[in-house]
Amino acid sequence: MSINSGSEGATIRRRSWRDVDLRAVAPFAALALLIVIGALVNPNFISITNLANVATRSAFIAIIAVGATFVISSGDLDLSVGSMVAFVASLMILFMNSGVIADPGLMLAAAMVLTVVIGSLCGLANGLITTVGRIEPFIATLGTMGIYRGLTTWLSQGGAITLRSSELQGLYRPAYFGSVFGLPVPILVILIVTAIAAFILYRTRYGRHVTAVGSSRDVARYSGIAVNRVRTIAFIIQGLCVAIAVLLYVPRLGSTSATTGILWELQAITAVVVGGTALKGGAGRVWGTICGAFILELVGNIMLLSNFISEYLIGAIQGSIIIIAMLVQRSLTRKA
Amino acid sequence: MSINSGSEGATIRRRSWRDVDLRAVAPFAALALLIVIGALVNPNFISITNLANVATRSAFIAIIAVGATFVISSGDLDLSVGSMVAFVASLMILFMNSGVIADPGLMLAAAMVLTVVIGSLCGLANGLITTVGRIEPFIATLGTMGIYRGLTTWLSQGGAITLRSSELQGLYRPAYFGSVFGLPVPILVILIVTAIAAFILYRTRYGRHVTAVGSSRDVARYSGIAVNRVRTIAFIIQGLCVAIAVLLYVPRLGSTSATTGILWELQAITAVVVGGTALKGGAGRVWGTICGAFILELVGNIMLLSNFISEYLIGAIQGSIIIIAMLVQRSLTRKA
Amino acid sequence: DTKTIGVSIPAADHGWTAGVVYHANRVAQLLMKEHPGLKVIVKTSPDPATQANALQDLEIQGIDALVILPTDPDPLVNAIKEVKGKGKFVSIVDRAPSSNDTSVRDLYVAGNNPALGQVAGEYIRKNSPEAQVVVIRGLPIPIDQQRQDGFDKAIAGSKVKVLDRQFGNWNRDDAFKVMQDFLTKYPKIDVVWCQDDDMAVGVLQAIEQAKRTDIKYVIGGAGSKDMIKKVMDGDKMIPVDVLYPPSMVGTAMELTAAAIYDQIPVHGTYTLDATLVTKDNAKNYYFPDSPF
Amino acid sequence: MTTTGEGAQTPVLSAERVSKSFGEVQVLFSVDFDVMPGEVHALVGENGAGKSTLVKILSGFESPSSGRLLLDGEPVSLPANGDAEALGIILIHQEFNLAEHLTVAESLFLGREVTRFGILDRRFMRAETRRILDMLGSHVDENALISTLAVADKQMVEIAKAISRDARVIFMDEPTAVLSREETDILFDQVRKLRAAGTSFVFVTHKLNEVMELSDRVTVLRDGQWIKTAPTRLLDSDSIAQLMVGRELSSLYPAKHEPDVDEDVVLSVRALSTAYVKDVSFELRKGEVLGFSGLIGSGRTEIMEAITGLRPRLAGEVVVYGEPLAAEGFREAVRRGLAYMTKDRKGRGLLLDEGMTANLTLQSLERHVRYGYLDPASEREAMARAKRRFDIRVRDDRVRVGRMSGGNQQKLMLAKVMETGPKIIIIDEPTRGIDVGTKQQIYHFIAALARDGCSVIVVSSEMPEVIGLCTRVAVMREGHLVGMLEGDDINEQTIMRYAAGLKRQAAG
Ligand SMILES: Nc1ncnc2c1ncn2[C@@H]1O[C@H](COP(=O)(O)OP(=O)(O)OP(=O)(O)O)[C@@H](O)[C@H]1O
Ligand SMILES: Nc1ncnc2c1ncn2[C@@H]1O[C@H](COP(=O)(O)OP(=O)(O)OP(=O)(O)O)[C@@H](O)[C@H]1O
Ligand SMILES: [Mg+2]
Ligand SMILES: [Mg+2]
Repeated sequence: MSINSGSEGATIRRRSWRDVDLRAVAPFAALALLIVIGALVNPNFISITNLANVATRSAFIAIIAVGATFVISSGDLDLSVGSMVAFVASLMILFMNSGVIADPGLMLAAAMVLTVVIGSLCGLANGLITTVGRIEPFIATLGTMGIYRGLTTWLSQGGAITLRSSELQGLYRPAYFGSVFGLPVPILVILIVTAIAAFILYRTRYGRHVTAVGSSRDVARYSGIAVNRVRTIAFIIQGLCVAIAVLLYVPRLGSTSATTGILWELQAITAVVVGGTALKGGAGRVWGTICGAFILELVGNIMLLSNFISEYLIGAIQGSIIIIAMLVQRSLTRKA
Repeated sequence: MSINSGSEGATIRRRSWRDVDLRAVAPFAALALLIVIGALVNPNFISITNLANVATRSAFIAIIAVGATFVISSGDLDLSVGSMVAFVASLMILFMNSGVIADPGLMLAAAMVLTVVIGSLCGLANGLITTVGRIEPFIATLGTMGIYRGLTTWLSQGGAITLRSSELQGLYRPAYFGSVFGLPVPILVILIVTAIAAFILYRTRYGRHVTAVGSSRDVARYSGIAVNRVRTIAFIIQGLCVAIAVLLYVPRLGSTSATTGILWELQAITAVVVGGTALKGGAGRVWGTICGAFILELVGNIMLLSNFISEYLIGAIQGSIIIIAMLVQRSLTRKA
Repeated sequence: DTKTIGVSIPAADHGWTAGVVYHANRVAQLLMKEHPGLKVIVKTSPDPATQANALQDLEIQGIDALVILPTDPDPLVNAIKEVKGKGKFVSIVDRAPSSNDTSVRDLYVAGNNPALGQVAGEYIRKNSPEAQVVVIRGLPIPIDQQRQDGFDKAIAGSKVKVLDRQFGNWNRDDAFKVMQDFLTKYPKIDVVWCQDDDMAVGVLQAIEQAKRTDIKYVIGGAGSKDMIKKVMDGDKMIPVDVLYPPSMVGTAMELTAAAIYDQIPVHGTYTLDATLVTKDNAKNYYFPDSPF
Repeated sequence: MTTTGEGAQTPVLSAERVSKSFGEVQVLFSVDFDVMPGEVHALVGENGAGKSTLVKILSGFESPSSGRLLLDGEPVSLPANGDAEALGIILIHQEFNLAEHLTVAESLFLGREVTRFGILDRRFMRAETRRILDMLGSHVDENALISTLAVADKQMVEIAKAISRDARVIFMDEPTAVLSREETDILFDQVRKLRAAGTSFVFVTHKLNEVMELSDRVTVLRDGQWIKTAPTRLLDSDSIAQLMVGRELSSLYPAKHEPDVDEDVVLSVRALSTAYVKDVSFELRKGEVLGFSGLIGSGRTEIMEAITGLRPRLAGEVVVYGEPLAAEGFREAVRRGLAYMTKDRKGRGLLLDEGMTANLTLQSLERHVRYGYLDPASEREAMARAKRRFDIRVRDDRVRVGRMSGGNQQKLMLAKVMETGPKIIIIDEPTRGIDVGTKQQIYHFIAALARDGCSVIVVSSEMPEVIGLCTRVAVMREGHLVGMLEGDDINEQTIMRYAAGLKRQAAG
């Protein structure tokens, strides 16, 4: 019977485009709102130094959250990232302390390669346990969270692992504290990582498969997609992102301990969700994730800069702000 | 045009019963395995005192996890339970310290009622933010987690809140340390709470609605189920269970601080999942949950009783055991 | 004859507790060598509830004496009383419950938390009487509160001014963030008191990054080998450190062993000083082999 | 093996003595089946006869318990997971198989994306999608998210997906169940074109006129047994129907029962508007069967959902038995005696992971409450009753609903809705995916309801159904009620003219 009239189709197209745009814009709106609030709270807030500080230190969570965007889009969850940071960073420092390579430059390069390899392996382990072992990702990665954290504690004998060679430390320091054309290195790294991730997620076959797998495992399987491979690779990407975060983390304090990265997994997941990616899987929003990570860091920053909040209440306010940010986002989306 | 022949029907029934049984039995098998391991590790392990100890102290997580079974079955998640314990317990002790009621018995009764009310209200808040606010439960309850924890810190002004009246303490002590017909009170409470929960989940209209809402929100809505109400009530049940856990917690330690209940939410969720309930929502297994809580507590107990594990590695081993328990469960289920 | 001592301590979750674990294990080996029949079981727990469980588990193993460094003392009183009620010798280390009497324990070996704050406060009051100070606290638990109280008492009535206090959770990364924000917020800061050497690491990095020169010095606490080294080397930013030695758990274990073997009356309270470590005495407190 | 007399060609794909059991339940008994190059082979049978199962085995989604498959005369074992597509064997699933988060173009190319230098060639894929959709006469936007599509459009996307591949054999499991007549015609044209080019089709349907129209050969299954394979031209609809059900069928539609003009008005809808539907008014009398006809997307479902409170109303009111029905929700409507059966059984109708009983009683649990708890015995009784009343056939009583055959799911859904004992029943697509025998049962059931004093609204895209059942027919077009037909006006031509916008009545 029916043939839709052409104009009808066009209406629908326009409507859905507008819709998509606003939903993607929502986290940025929340971010803008926060910046305005911050500026009102304390004039120092809006200074370049402060904003650069905040952006720089959000690098760890932001980069990890980019990886989490893949895992979450593919319908999984990784709770082990925080302890993975501690574990990978410890191994990196121990390797540098081992002094097997005399030349500092070479040593640093080797350590960085090693870090990337270890990160990927940790991700691989998570992926295999989840997919081949067919264990809910929540539980599987809760298990590996315990394992990575435990191994870190054991490596550090409960204390700190500190980069000993001051020469290496001097060489490595700019990786966190340096800047290129006035842009702090960590911010640069965030941008590069996110751009690559966005490219992979939106412009490659693999990215398409991630969305499909997250949207429906069965559909993906029936379309000839190797579901377990896609999921495992997402975990490996997460591991890689953790490794990159570690590469920035180690030069900052030059040391790790058993408490490094505690609760970072929750922060990363929060960043992803605040950024507009649904925990159910399906659509991932990489740029939104970055925005989410900034929002989280800004909330803490504004709270500290404001003078009227009791230090005891900071956690409560932080919680409220996350909820409010999500409500703002929802109401924006609903209007669309 | 078949009508099943009688014999065919009978065969079928037998098969599917076996099937159902094995899946439900899996966590119990894992538990049995652990007990055997424990007995091998340390002969003291299998003593009644030790097993009673373990069962008793699993009470908090077990009871909270029973509530979590409802929330998870209905397709949600509550990350705030740990800090809710701290918050509710603080208010309870503060009320008892306030001395507004002179008679200790009356005071205790009033405090217990108050606890239950506050717990339910906290659950209600979680439920409303998630359903009416339409925020992903993960984020909504991460927010309230911060809020409850922050309020606790503020109430305790960074220190501890301790039950002052030793008379009240003496009166209240048996609620944790006492026993009825040789059965420690907490174990009794676990059994009663679980039995009631199982009844609600499997034998009432509401329980059926929980399962429906967790399996498919849309189907539930088109079946005339008030989806948001069902979800909110699940959160309230969770709050109630937290309150019951607090009623046992306060007499045990007689004091709370801002660190009370940290990470209990993860433990509760782990207990639920180890017990066989899927995080996706749908079918909840209350008795499995209890079993899961025992498993978690046993792992810690065995580790403590065995003297050959470096204390630095405890976390790692705990993580491994959770993963292994899930693998055992899976393989049992697959064979079915 | 065979005896068993149970040692229950917090899990190594930051530098200081790592030191505790290290010293507990070290002294356990020493004691077992010294007394052939002696078995020392060291157990770590991350939080009060778990530690209460650990106490039960130790008791199951038939201990004769308990040495406990509570993660948080008040919540553990009942659990400790259970052990004490069975007639075991109980030593509490460092963190005292509000009712710290013989009904709870036989021996109390104390680090001095209020003094840790007080010594730091007095040093600031004396050396920079008009200092503007920012404070980075630990976690919101009682020991932290005691240190703050001690500090406040020391500077009360002076011109030393506390600009701000925030929690750094005894964590380097959090301390780094808090310090960055303090530096943004306050154009002039004279002294940072962060009451913990772990957090001092983050604070120093934040100051260095901001290239701020107004900060005269940072006072940490506890006596980690890295910070003691800095004091020894005359680092201008770390002129002193306040001692709060994790080895106190070893002291308690030794006293406890003495009590059950030699029937030496070691009941009562032993309070260790919160010694001010300066360039002159630093080398006495430098243990390069410790993890802390 | 059957021989067709069409020459001694080897079949492209054939099944020899294939049996299939799920656990201990056997659903196929030693079935032979073959597909010749360039033929359209219709596969018919009652609900649950095993058609979908056979088709899944032939396309590699299930493996047979015994028997073997031959491809070009050579025994093969088809790889699972849809990899059989590489061999040119493609299945359009009875239940949709599309990821909700992807767009139409993305779905079409899922699993075989076109890339240039490793980068997705999105422009090409979109253009190609557009081309295929245009070929099918579908105006679905290639950038629309699958989740925003109507059921029929999803089916079109599935078809487009299958047609866009280099297929040797395409299995279509009830592709026309949700399509309009026009869309069906376009689909058939495409099928004929591809057939001419040598592609074979296996076509599962319950619409016997389509079988007659399109197919070259017919195979009939009954209860998992092979009954007959014969060239279509040797058969007619009646004989096929007879082979399917194993008995003679009387007339499909029951006698219409016209209610008196002065019967009470039980439901009256006044100037109701929603986001899409504008200003709809009509009345429903006691004992009446009112049809709603119209093109796909004309807003019939939307108006019904607005009436029952499943969708927000923007204006207007609904009066039930003289009392206004507040817009506050579906539960209130159910309490007042309304029932609504959705057309989307998978997404909105049934809990696919649950058993039959849990689904049946979901909407009417209060009927099974004894002393505050649910009485399993009473639920079992209700299930037994429903199975009898609606002739629900399963071989394993504890089967998950998601594994039941499509038609039996439909019957279960109807049973579930009727459990509330409604007086005003709105049925959206009552016979989607139901075999002729059962269709007849459902039609008689609806007529019986009306005779008993219930009022029924039938929303249907199948014109004969509306014509055969209803005493009045409302026609909708682009969100407006454009005509209310009675008596002799109820015929295919008149309805079509209103639906296509060639004619229109003043709103009544
Ligand atoms: N995975 C499965 N597990 C158990 N039983 C199954 C499974 N899949 C199908 N069945 C059963 O096999 C029988 C045949 O189902 P099938 O879907 O092949 O029927 P159909 O002929 O396609 O019916 P319809 O016309 O209603 O679609 C049904 O009784 C169904 O319940
Ligand atoms: N031009 C349009 N603008 C906005 N929405 C439209 C438009 N055309 C169609 N729709 C959508 O189509 C839906 C109407 O479809 P509905 O399912 O109610 O129709 P139907 O007649 O029942 O068709 P079907 O045969 O698919 O069931 C509305 O929900 C509306 O969102
Ligand atoms: Mg079928
Ligand atoms: Mg419709």
